[in-house]
Amino acid sequence: MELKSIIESILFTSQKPLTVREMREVLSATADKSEDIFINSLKKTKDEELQQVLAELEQEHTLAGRSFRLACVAGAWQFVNQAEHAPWLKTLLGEKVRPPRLSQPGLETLAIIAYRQPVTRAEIEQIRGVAVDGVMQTLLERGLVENAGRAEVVGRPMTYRTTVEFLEYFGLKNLEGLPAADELRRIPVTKPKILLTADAEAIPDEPKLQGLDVDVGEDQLSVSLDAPPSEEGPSL
Amino acid sequence: MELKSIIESILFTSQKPLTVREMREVLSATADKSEDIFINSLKKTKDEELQQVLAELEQEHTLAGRSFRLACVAGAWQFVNQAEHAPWLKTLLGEKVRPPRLSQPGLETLAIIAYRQPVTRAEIEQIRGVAVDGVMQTLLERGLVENAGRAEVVGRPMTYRTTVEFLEYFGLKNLEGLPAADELRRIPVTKPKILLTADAEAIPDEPKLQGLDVDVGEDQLSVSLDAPPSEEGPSL
Amino acid sequence: MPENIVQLEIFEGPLDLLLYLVKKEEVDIYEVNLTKIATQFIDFIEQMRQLDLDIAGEFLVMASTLMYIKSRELLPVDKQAVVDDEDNEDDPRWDLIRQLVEYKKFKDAAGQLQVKEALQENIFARVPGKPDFEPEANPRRLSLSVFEIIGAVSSILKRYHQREESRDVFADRWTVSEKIESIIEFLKSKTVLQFSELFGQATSRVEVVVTFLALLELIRLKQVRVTQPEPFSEIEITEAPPEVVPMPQAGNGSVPPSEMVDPNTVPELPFFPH
Repeated sequence: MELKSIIESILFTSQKPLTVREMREVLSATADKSEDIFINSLKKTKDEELQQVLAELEQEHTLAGRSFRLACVAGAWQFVNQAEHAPWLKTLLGEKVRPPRLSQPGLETLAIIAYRQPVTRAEIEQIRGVAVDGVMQTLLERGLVENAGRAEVVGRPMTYRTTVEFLEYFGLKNLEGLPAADELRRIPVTKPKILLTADAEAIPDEPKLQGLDVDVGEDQLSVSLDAPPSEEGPSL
Repeated sequence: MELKSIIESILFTSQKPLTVREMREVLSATADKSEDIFINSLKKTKDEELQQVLAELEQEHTLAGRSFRLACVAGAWQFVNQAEHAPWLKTLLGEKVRPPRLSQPGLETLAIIAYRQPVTRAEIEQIRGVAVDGVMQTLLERGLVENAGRAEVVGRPMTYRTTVEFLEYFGLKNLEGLPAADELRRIPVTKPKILLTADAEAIPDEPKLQGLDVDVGEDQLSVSLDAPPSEEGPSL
Repeated sequence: MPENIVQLEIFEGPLDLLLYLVKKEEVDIYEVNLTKIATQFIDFIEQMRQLDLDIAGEFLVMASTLMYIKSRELLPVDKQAVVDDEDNEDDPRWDLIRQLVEYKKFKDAAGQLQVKEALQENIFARVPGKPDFEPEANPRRLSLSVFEIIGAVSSILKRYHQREESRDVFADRWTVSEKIESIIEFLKSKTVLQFSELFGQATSRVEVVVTFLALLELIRLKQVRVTQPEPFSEIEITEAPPEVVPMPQAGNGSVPPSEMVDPNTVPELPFFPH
């Protein structure tokens, strides 16, 4: 019995992806329970040894060319299927992978937040023309939007933005992947008078600002918000 | 992409052991949802094809000699680990919840029922030479044996047989998978030529009988008197 | 044989005890001297009786059987019952040995089951906690498209512009109806229209909005088909095949079927300001 075989067995049986650290902990905890010399000897297994063993396993399984292989996703190792078998696996798992779909008000509110983030509740309501309390609650609970700090305007209202989960849910790499992102962000929307005043003061006259485009017209305000770099696509 | 690879993928991803029938249903339901010609062609997959594919997969994984293998227990297929890795898997998943191990009388009684089913209580007692009431009660309560109707003999006594849980408890594919099944089914024991009784006749001069394994007479009935491997668990 | 008394508890029954005595002789079961074994068995029972131990009925039955076998052997040979070689059924020795052999086999089988029982405690089935799809095949990314977002934007804009109608938001140069016409014209010359192409010629933001609204309306009316060949790729607009065009019936913006099949006829859209 060798370390490689043990690690493979652990990964094959684990219900979730495991990091090197978690694997090391399994070896260590097993050693603590055992009086077997070999089992005890694995307590001192180094991360480099595990990395080496994992690299070998990954290669062996790739070469084996079976319907599954060993993959490392975000530092955690797991056995995964080959994509080509997805049709049968969806049948097998009943396609109950996704949460229920969003309602129409939910989608609309989400769309506004996506294109206008960070955005206050008042702005959303101004665009949608209705109150969004219940809908916002749902979106927050589903983790699709989150708080984005307070706006530097009168009353300092809370602003909202979309989350990484939002990108994952819609299969988007980043906010640039939103349909017609550039164009749609510039669709003119009249701001509520209060906000307009505040914004106008904050940004006197800067016609072209890379990244954050703000055009201030007489009664039209166009705000373009490129995806913040920190939210760059979910690593998969 | 071939059927074998798809079946492997299904078994790899399934949350529970699958029977041939369940695998066939996955293929069929996937075909119903799809317009792909190949996917549709699998709708007509026959049980014999699946059995063939499963036998090949089982052999491939056995030959691969990895830390896991494909196993069929009570007609349902699943990937399982090799026993030698149990110490780490117990750390990972916790000890298996299992009822206490069976007593020696329980195992003996269960063995008789397994090989001789359907069998009456009187037959069991005739073989074991003792009453089995308490033991039978335990086996019935644990769901390892069940009633199998009444025998068509005088008094119409109840007969007993083993259950699916019995196969699962011992990890058996089917009743054919019982050790030495042929020998222990209802094969009559034939008497050898000479039976020794008096002291004077005891063991004339047969040094080769010193051991424990002896083939006797024309019937070639081999009896081993080695210690039963009762207490030998697998080394952990 | 004091050690026998100590071991009494471990015998499952008289057959188990007999097997133990046979095994001690270290000979084959068919070669064993039954008379000697019988003597040992009866001695054993006798000691138990002297020690006032409870003796299970089965042991006493076996003791009497063995005594019978033993007594037969004590008779002179010519006085012994003639045993027919062709019919051994009445030979008590043979009955006992056959029973012992059978019991021994099941005891061994029980031992093998016990090994399997212990082994099974160490077998863990693979139970994947969640579907291990390849990232590309993750169903989370396939079943819901960005078109739902487009639809949502469409609804917002419709209502928004209805509210803003009186404010004369749009320049007079562009109307949704005109844009619908030009998209259809575009598709006549080019089978596939890239989403970005559609907006490439736009000279103002207002035109972009109007173009987008026109596209949404064409999608709604199923005059065009909008597809995304693969995730993250550009959206493509193609003319919808006529046979899949459903006939919009009653309701806002419904269009006479005759106009629907003719792509040159642009329906009047009551939604949008002209």
